[in-house]
Amino acid sequence: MARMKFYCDAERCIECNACVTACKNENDVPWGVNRRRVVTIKDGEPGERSLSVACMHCSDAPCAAVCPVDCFYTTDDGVVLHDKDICIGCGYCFYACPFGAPQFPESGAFSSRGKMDKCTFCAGGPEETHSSDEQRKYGSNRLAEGKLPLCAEMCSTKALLAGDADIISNIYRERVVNRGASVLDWGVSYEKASLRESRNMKGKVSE
Amino acid sequence: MNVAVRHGLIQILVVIACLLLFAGSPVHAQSSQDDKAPVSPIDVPNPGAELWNAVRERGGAEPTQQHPLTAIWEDVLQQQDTAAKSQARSADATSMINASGDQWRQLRREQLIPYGGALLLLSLAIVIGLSFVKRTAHYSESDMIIRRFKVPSLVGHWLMAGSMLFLAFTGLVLLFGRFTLLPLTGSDFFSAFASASKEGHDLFGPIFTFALIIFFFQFVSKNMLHYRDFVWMARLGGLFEKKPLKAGFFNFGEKTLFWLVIFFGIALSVSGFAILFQNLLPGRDLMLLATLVHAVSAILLICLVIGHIFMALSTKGTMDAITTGDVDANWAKADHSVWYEQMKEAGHIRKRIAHASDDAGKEIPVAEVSAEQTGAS
Amino acid sequence: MSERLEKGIQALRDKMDARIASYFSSCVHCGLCAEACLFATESQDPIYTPIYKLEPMRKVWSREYSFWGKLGAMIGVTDNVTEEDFANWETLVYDSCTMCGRCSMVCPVGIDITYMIRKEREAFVAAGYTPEGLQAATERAINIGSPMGVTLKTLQATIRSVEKETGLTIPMDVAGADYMALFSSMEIVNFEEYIAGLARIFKAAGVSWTVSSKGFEATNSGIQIGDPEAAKTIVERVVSAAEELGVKSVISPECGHAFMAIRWEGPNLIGRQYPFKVIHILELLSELHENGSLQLEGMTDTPLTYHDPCQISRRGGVIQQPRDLLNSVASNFQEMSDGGDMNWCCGGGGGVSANERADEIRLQAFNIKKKQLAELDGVETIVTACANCRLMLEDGLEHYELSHEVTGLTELIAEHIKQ
Amino acid sequence: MFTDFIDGPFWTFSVSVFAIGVIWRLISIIRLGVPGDLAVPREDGGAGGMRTILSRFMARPAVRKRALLIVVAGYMFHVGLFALLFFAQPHIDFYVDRFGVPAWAGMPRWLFILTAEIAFAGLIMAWLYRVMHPVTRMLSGIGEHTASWLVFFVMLTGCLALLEQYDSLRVLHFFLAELLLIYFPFSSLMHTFTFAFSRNYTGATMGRRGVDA
Repeated sequence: MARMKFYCDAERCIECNACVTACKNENDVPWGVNRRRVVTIKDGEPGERSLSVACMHCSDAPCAAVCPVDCFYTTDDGVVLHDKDICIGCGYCFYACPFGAPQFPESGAFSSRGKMDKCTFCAGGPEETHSSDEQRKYGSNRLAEGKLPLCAEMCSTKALLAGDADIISNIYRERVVNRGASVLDWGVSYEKASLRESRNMKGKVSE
Repeated sequence: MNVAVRHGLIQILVVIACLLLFAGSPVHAQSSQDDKAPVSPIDVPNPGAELWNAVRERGGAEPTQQHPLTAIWEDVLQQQDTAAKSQARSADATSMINASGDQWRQLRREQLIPYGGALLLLSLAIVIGLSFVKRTAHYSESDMIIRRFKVPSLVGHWLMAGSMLFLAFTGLVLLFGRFTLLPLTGSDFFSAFASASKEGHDLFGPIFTFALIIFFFQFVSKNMLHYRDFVWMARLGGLFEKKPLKAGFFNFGEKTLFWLVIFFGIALSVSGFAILFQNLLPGRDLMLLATLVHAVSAILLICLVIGHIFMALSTKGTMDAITTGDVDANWAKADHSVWYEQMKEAGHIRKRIAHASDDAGKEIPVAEVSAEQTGAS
Repeated sequence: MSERLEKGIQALRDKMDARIASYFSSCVHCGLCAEACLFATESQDPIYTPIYKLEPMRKVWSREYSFWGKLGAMIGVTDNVTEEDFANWETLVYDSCTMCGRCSMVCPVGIDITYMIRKEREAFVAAGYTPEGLQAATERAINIGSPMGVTLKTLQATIRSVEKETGLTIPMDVAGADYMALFSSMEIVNFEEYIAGLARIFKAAGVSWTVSSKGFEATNSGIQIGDPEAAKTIVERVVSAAEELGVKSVISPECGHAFMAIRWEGPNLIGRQYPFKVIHILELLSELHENGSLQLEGMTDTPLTYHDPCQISRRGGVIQQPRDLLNSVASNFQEMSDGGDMNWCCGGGGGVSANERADEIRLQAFNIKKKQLAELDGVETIVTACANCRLMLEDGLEHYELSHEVTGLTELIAEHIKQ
Repeated sequence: MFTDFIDGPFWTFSVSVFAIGVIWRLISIIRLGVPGDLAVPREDGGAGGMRTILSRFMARPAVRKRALLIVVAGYMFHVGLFALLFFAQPHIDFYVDRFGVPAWAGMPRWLFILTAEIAFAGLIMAWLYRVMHPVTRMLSGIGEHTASWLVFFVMLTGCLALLEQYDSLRVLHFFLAELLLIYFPFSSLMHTFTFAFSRNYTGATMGRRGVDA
């Protein structure tokens, strides 16, 4: 079975926030909630990098471990989802998540924060696939249609990759190796990427 | 053994036991991490996994075999959130990665829940075991009573006790329910139950704080330490002596309980409000600290209260003090000799009113009283 | 069920009106009335809680006017009022309630407990559960004309003594006078200074007044014990005397319940309005002082305080007048805490003073006056406007070994008449 | 099934019992009548009645001093409950939905929570006072305790359902509120309405005598 992962290439991300917009639009995420966000370091300085961050769909997800009502589950695709009918809005998943992915839908004190919301890898939720309940609570279920999350699909620089971990690992590995090569080079710009191996071209790795 | 002495000692022992248990468990224990079988190991280089590894390494452990690709993240990781920016305005939005959440998770799952649960069960077991020990009444009843607590003090105590018990119950549901109740009841029921517990816990928290403040001011003057208390402490509460030691309104054990309740109560209140108003806290680390302080203080306080309830229920005459406010004069003489003498001097010892019925009944033999009154005239 | 019990229950049933039904429907047993009752606060015994004194009446209400009570009566679980109840509550209703009305002032839902106590006493009379002292006083009031057994001869003797002392004539049976003065027996027997003071003041103010030989007694034991018939007889005596003399106003003396009886209860007892006005002596004095016919002089600097008789201030509405009068003759008048319409009762009103059985609890309750007096700054003189209060204050002060002096307000005013 | 019953026929039943019961109780009080007063009044009785209805909302200093706890607790509970009943947004929404009345402004969420805290603390303290104070302990019967606990559980289930997500919790709250409605006319909870009658009667009598009762 595939394991779905996101990967964001810091070398490519241009902080356009299209992924954020796409996510909000596709899933009708309420105002103030960010299932995905773009973080920029060294803004305006040499070495500026941006990354698009969302739920990483961890294999050993801390959110699931701390949930007092055990509402998290991992799908066959390796997507970490939660059941909003069971969630009580305590916020422990938000504490535990290293990426700050689960979000309170509201920001008041006491119990006014509502149930947690988080990235679903555009895979809906426990409701019946493509039902209106699923759409209302979790957003769209693109995965069931054979599509990838819209954030990655929308990424203009293809910095944000989503999909089977094996495949995006390969893509990424190729990118790393190819980095710094001339785009005029046939093997770089076109399909025969394997050519560079024989040419002994070394990728620019930031070691 | 003198009751009051035993009261104090049990409480002290329970607290020490709590502290030892927690001290014995290394906070940042990573060892158990290794035993855990990964959910689904991925052999291929995996960006998510790499990032994750980086996080783990930053958690304090020695860097394991570092994949070259991880270095990409090092840049990001080293920057942390100092100079980071984001369009998102939610809490901690600029912090890309925060490893403390994972430490918190480990602490919670591997120390707090198992050891805390064990401690609570241990306290219960001690109390249940002690309840089989046969106890003889330490005083004989008389028809003279002394007013020990005024009505506002009683109300203050029970408001705090009632809200504390409710909070303890709902809090334990949230901490342990997933492992104890959930398997029994199923998700649907437990979820509604946990939600109710959480909302109730949130709402009653401030009531506990309010009660704690009132309680503190009502009782603080009686709980100031006295040289008598140091004697009490030095002679181990008279544990090995035949006659009970002198005690004022409260003995050293009771005073210890008071100050521990106040201490844990403040810890619970402060951390509780921090959790309630976490949207106002500057960062996630404080929230994590607050929940830990909250849980640890709560478990220790519950252990104390278990002992306290046991002592109150098992010691003859003690419940009278906190339900009606009046105690038998002989009870006072036996347990609080100094206070008894003071009351005696001030002429505060009075006769039990014969018709004061405890069952709120309307059948009160008025005739006797009036006969008594008219007899004099 | 014995006949007297039946009569008692029937009387309780008959007293039930919208007020009482509303009162019992509203009571949530909050216990605040106990904080206002001097018997409850001073004895610290919950049994003296005012609303608890109405338990027999509440039982009847519950059985006949409340759902659970009716249901319980039907299946036989709600117990009815018993003779034992009457016997037990007799002491509560008569010995430990002065009908001072303090509880009625603090009830958050506005229950007039005093009103109900009066009604309940009527049922106790019907059932024949009344204290001997009060019973005897009522009999004397009906047969002799005064609860203390004061006859016209006694009055005449007192009047002679007053006339000798003051050199003034007390006008007896003068038809067409403006005012007809009433006295309480205690004034005639114990405090003739009051009569003397009255004579001096009226002389100075030029008031045309008289005393009737047929109706001079102001007190009304019938009201205290709760016997409407006796009360009616006593009121009618005064009314017919006043009508015979054709006076414009009747002056109620310095006596609490007398004022209440003649001013507020009287017309309802005899079932018609009077052809004359009823005015309390303090109201009259204040009026005379204000319109200038009574000139006062000299200020005493003795620190003094005023004890409000319950039936005059709280239940009678004469609150400001005594204060105005006092302030015009005394430079150091100090108000007691809770003074005015919330003043604590002397403990002897509502027939308690006539009930020897109640002496112990009454004196215990007097402790509250002791506390009130202790708060004042150097006050050694208590002014009051009720002969009964005066007697009770003196008794209580003696019991607690206090040296305060008690005096009547009218006497004090009489001492300051401008010559 | 259960939900449908609670939210349907049982709701109609309880509201009817409440409305008919309250009106019946009030009429049966008024029907008993009040004897007239022939004494010449100092002041108008009607004005006195109105004055007392209003003035008794404030506790007299004489009793406030002596029984501060129950006075404060009483205020906390009554003011809190009133605000919760009529100005909590979920309740307003409910009234609008059930009775078709136009909506009015509710409390902001933080005030709602604060009010609930105050009402709870007040109710608990008042009940504790009831069982702790010798006077109220003696006076209180099963009726008072039933009323206190019923109100407490209605409030408690209401606050447990604060997340407004679980139908089971909402229905529990609703069900207890219906029980309270049914119990209401048969209990001293009637003081909610009869307090005005009582104060008016007392105030009118005392007002005629010129006393501000």
